[in-house]
Amino acid sequence: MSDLTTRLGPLTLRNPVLLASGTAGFGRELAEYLDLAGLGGIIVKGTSPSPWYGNPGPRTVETPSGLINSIGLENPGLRHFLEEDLPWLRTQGATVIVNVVGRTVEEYAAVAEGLAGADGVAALELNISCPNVKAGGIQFGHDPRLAAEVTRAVKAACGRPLFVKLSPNAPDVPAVAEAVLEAGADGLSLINTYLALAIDVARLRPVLPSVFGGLSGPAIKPLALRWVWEAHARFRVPIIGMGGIREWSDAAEFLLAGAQAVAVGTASFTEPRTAAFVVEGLRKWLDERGFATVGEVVGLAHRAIDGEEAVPLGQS
Amino acid sequence: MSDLTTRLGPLTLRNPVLLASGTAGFGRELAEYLDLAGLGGIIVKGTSPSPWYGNPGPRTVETPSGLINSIGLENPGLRHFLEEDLPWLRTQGATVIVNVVGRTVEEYAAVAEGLAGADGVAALELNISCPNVKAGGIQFGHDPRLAAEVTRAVKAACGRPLFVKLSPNAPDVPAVAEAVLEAGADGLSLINTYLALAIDVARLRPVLPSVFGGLSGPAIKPLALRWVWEAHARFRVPIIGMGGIREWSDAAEFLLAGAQAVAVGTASFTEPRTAAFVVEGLRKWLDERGFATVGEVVGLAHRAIDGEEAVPLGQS
Amino acid sequence: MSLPPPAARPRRAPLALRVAAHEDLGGGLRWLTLAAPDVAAAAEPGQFAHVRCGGGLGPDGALGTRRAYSLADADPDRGTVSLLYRVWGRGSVWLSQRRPGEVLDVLAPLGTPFRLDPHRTPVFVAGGTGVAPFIFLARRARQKGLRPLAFVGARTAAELAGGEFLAAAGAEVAVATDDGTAGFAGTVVDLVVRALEETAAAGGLAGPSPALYACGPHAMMAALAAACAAHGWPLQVSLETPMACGIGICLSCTVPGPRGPGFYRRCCVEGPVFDAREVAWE
Amino acid sequence: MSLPPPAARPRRAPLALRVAAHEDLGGGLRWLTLAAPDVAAAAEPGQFAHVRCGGGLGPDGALGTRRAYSLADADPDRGTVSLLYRVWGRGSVWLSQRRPGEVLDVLAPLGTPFRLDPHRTPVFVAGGTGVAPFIFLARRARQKGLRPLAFVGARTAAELAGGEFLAAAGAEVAVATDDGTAGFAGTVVDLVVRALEETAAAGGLAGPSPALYACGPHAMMAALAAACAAHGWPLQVSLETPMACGIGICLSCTVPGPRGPGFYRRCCVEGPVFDAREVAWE
Ligand SMILES: Cc1cc2nc3c(=O)[nH]c(=O)nc-3n(C[C@H](O)[C@H](O)[C@H](O)COP(=O)(O)OP(=O)(O)OC[C@H]3O[C@@H](n4cnc5c(N)ncnc54)[C@H](O)[C@@H]3O)c2cc1C
Ligand SMILES: Cc1cc2nc3c(=O)[nH]c(=O)nc-3n(C[C@H](O)[C@H](O)[C@H](O)COP(=O)(O)OP(=O)(O)OC[C@H]3O[C@@H](n4cnc5c(N)ncnc54)[C@H](O)[C@@H]3O)c2cc1C
Ligand SMILES: Cc1cc2nc3c(=O)[nH]c(=O)nc-3n(C[C@H](O)[C@H](O)[C@H](O)COP(=O)(O)O)c2cc1C
Ligand SMILES: Cc1cc2nc3c(=O)[nH]c(=O)nc-3n(C[C@H](O)[C@H](O)[C@H](O)COP(=O)(O)O)c2cc1C
Ligand code: FES
Ligand code: FES
Repeated sequence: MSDLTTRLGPLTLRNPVLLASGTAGFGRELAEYLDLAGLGGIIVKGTSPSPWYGNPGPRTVETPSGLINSIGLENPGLRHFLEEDLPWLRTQGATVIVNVVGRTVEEYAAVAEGLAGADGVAALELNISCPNVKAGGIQFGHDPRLAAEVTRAVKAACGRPLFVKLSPNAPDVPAVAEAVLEAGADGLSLINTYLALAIDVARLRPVLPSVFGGLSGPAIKPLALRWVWEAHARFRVPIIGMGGIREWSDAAEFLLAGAQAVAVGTASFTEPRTAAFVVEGLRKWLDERGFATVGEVVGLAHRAIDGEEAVPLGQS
Repeated sequence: MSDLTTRLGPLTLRNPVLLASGTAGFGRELAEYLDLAGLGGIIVKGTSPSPWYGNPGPRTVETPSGLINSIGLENPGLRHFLEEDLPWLRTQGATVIVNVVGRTVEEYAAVAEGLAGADGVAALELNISCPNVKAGGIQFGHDPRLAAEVTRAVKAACGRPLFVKLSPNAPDVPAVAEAVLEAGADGLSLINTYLALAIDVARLRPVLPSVFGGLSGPAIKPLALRWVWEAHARFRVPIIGMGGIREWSDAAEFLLAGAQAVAVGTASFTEPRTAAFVVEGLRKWLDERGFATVGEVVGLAHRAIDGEEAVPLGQS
Repeated sequence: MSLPPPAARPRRAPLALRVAAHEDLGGGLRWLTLAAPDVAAAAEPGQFAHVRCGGGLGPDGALGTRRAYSLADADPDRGTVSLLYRVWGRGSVWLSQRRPGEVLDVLAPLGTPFRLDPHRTPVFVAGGTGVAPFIFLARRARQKGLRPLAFVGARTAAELAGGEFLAAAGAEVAVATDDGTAGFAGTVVDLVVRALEETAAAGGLAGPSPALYACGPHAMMAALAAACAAHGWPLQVSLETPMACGIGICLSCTVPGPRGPGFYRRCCVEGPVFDAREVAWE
Repeated sequence: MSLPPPAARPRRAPLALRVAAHEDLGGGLRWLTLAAPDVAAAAEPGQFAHVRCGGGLGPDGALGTRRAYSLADADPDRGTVSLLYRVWGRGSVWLSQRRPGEVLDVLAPLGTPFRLDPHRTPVFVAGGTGVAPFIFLARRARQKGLRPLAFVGARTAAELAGGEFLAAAGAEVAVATDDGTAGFAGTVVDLVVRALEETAAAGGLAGPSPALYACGPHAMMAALAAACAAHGWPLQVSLETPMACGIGICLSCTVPGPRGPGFYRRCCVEGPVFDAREVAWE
């Protein structure tokens, strides 16, 4: 029987399957459909110092094998998380990773500080990549210098394992990755949603009032895998891979490309038990293929082509 | 009855629906399924000064609502095109746009020069964006200065209407757009394929020997629309929009976002008559909605949100 | 890490429900009956089913998200629930092709139901497929000894299907069509407001005062909400918003409250039924 | 611009073909018969059908590309063609669920057929579902007065289905299984080479010299190609490559020739049948 435990630098998870931020709330609803303690963990909805109300609707629109969203990071804020959600998550035995958002470096640091003293926070995921907040997030994710600055501030405020979640819309993704790793990030979360547009042909206007939103779902899986592959090849750091996972084999692709863990996002909307199914599928696959640990498959596809040209066409 | 004619700067097409480069060969095969003269035109396969042989197989892999390809710009070369393909296309009454590729500025210019004297070439599409050629194309598409240089050389060698086809993988797409427009491009073709990866979980290695390929198909439609929207908002130049079009309503989205014409690519693989169906669907739509010309709907979705914030979240 | 055992075990799951019957009602409307004893026993009027159409995100599915349909009826004795829907876009077209015996992937019952006021006469106001939840609600009202009135509007007579179901469920039905091809010529809001005003002028309903329940296009409900506010009639509305998940995890379905964005609530969990005063109608 | 009228009008289109019969042969294999009089009349052995599975790129389809299946038989009298396929991944699983009466979207016939040598004894070598084209080819060979021999290999007896069809079509069949559960224990290449060598040693076949035709896994065909080259036996092979379009427009299916990449040819148009000497086996 394979050992599903996976290590991401300072963070050890009981298995490699997480719930992605913003697609699982704070766990309460999905706990009716699956056992949170049976997953690697939950990355909770982006959490800001005080409550955020999000964007006007419609906030989502379906596209071929994808979903565009413009939620606008609606969340009840840090205090609510600490008082209501975190204690409840602990009763569930869930491993909790907190997705941190802010409009300024100070706001990010404030959330990190608030989490520093809280028991039961396994790691932080720094969201510098949400495309739906105008004043904040996005600039940090696009500018390596700002990304490093916010990373340093958050790491200083809270010493817990820190994963920085990158935006594929950044002009130079590898430069941002390099900057945040140098600034103290323990690993990368790859990838947030792609800037996208849908037009309502009947109403002759964009479907979303925000015009653009972020594309998630199976449509972007091949793009997300590309980033995981490049980041692994280049940095050999812990990676949480995500983008379009709906079956165990999708998760296996991410592991083989170089991720130590994966997160299931949009697929939970259609099948709330997806993450649990992915755990079972991975377990079966590792057993059948005779891999003793998750670590054995992480990045294995790179080794298959060693000697061949490894990253021939990557950006930057 | 609406007038389907569409104007892209110096180029007038009898309707806005083209066949996308590399997905229609040189027209012979699709001519068995549809009437080339009934389309806006055909953009032929990327054509280089001498024959190119392309990449080893497998060259394609299917993904959710998408296709990754790594053909490697296999083509029989300029001379074959001029002697065999162009004359035949003219007998079909097809409007011909030539997709130009090269490994150096000189190679690009050589193709352009060869086309300068040929009758029946309506326009050139400069492919500086194919992700599958290592030595050439890609650098031009990623570097605004090089992109401008090759644009200038091609325009100097052949005065015909020139559309530059951009890569979404470029670090700064708008900068490349601006550079090529300044260098004399008459318009933009948006967009080429997204760098993508698929891993064969059974064989524990990338499906494609080239590791990465380019993602096309409905999966990327929301991403392509975003680029068309931004380019229209920013430059107000003629745009050929493409990416994932399989129905008339997809094409309508591109027109509403700001494209004067569209190209049908991957969808022809499954339904070779797609482009013809899209023409009919657009005709019906324009009629029913009472639009007299294609021009009336180009960019119309921007006007719908005028007063609202127009391009809130675009890259760079 | 040694963690405490989970407090509660998961208990819900998408259901595999067999199509028991599927009827074409004309006018692009269908009546779909599913074998679902547990849902039929548990469901309350106003709740909905979230149906995976076209395979969803599964191996052969292009459609990502489910489609929500109000529970139009529930028969605990037969162990069935029914949906009334319009054949429209991708999801509902796929649904319309399902034949008896086929199995659908359904999350149900979901959402917060209508709260039936036992001391007032239920007055239903429905536009288009908004009639659906009131068939179920009419049945429930009769069981509680109430005598519901139903006002149903549509663009044209052909799209009025559902009225017979309402009547069969025990409601007294009045109809309005925009084009006057059946019943009152005009909007259903005009019809119901006029009817209630006339009754009031005549000295009140022959019974208790009215409680209104509405489901239909946004404009219809906004107009009705204004009228109810003016008359002091209580109004509950069932809202439709895009629902990516239906279970409260995506926040795609939020409805702004009357005091601004701080009062967003999820249509799938806190709704789809809301007190009209708690909704910003603009 | 005044342009000359098009020289030729389009004449081909994807066909809407009704499932006439669909049989489970065991071992994960199916036999699918389609009503297709025109295809049945025009098709040649070695050609294939390109089948849209799961809706393709259409409104409710996730699967983008078609799936290629060799024409396993064609009956011009009944107006049917048949496919023999293994239930495997997304496309073939979807296909396996289609019931008689349903309509499939099919491009056929496509590709370059086998060229049957009228002066030699046809010897078919098939691995797995590679048996498919030889049922049709056996029938055609018999019509031309030839007496085909067929050598069929599989991993195990259960996967050997197709042999009866070959025999019924008029071929003399010998089988090999890797695990020895039926016929010769070993590879089908070993079997056929041994048989032909023995016949040669015994003074030649009782008839004209052999022409080989093969379809199956790459490794099997590479081994056979080597043996044929050594013995001077002519060999035609039917190759399988990923085919995004099937009609020659995508260049995804190219096969390298023996002299390097300059000799890529499209498996869907110039193939799937190639002379083994024109293929780079590595
Ligand atoms: C709580 C809730 C309850 C619902 N109950 C019912 C019900 O009982 N019966 C029912 O038929 N539907 C009901 N709906 C609507 C249903 O969920 C789908 O939206 C509807 O069936 C269309 O889905 P589709 O996939 O066919 O079309 P899509 O392809 O999703 O829709 C195409 C487009 O048409 C628009 N559209 C969808 N329906 C209509 C319409 N009727 N008129 C005008 N535009 C439309 C959509 O906004 C979309 O932009 C309910 C929705 C919610 C949220
Ligand atoms: C010219 C031509 C003729 C063909 N004729 C036939 C035929 O007569 N009968 C038939 O069954 N198939 C035939 N095929 C193969 C067929 O087109 C499909 O590839 C096959 O049905 C698998 O498709 P799928 O969608 O089920 O699996 P996919 O989801 O496309 O495949 C999943 C994965 O399995 C691999 N794979 C597919 N099939 C097999 C297999 N049998 N063994 C091991 N790995 C496999 C694929 O490479 C892919 O990576 C032919 C292919 C070509 C090009
Ligand atoms: C509705 C929605 C809300 C999201 N909210 C957040 C968020 O708050 N913070 C964040 O870092 N990512 C957020 N994401 C991005 C996801 O965590 C994930 O990176 C992305 O959706 C790709 O994974 P998927 O394709 O499996 O959904 C959100 C995604 C969706 C669809
Ligand atoms: C198999 C294949 C080959 C292609 N070859 C070329 C090419 O030679 N030149 C080029 O500019 N674009 C090429 N493209 C890109 C298409 O022209 C188009 O930009 C892209 O596929 C997006 O459109 P689609 O989603 O409709 O296919 C190719 C695409 C595919 C799928
Ligand atoms: S539909 Fe997802 S929260 Fe309501
Ligand atoms: S499959 Fe497209 S060219 Fe052969």
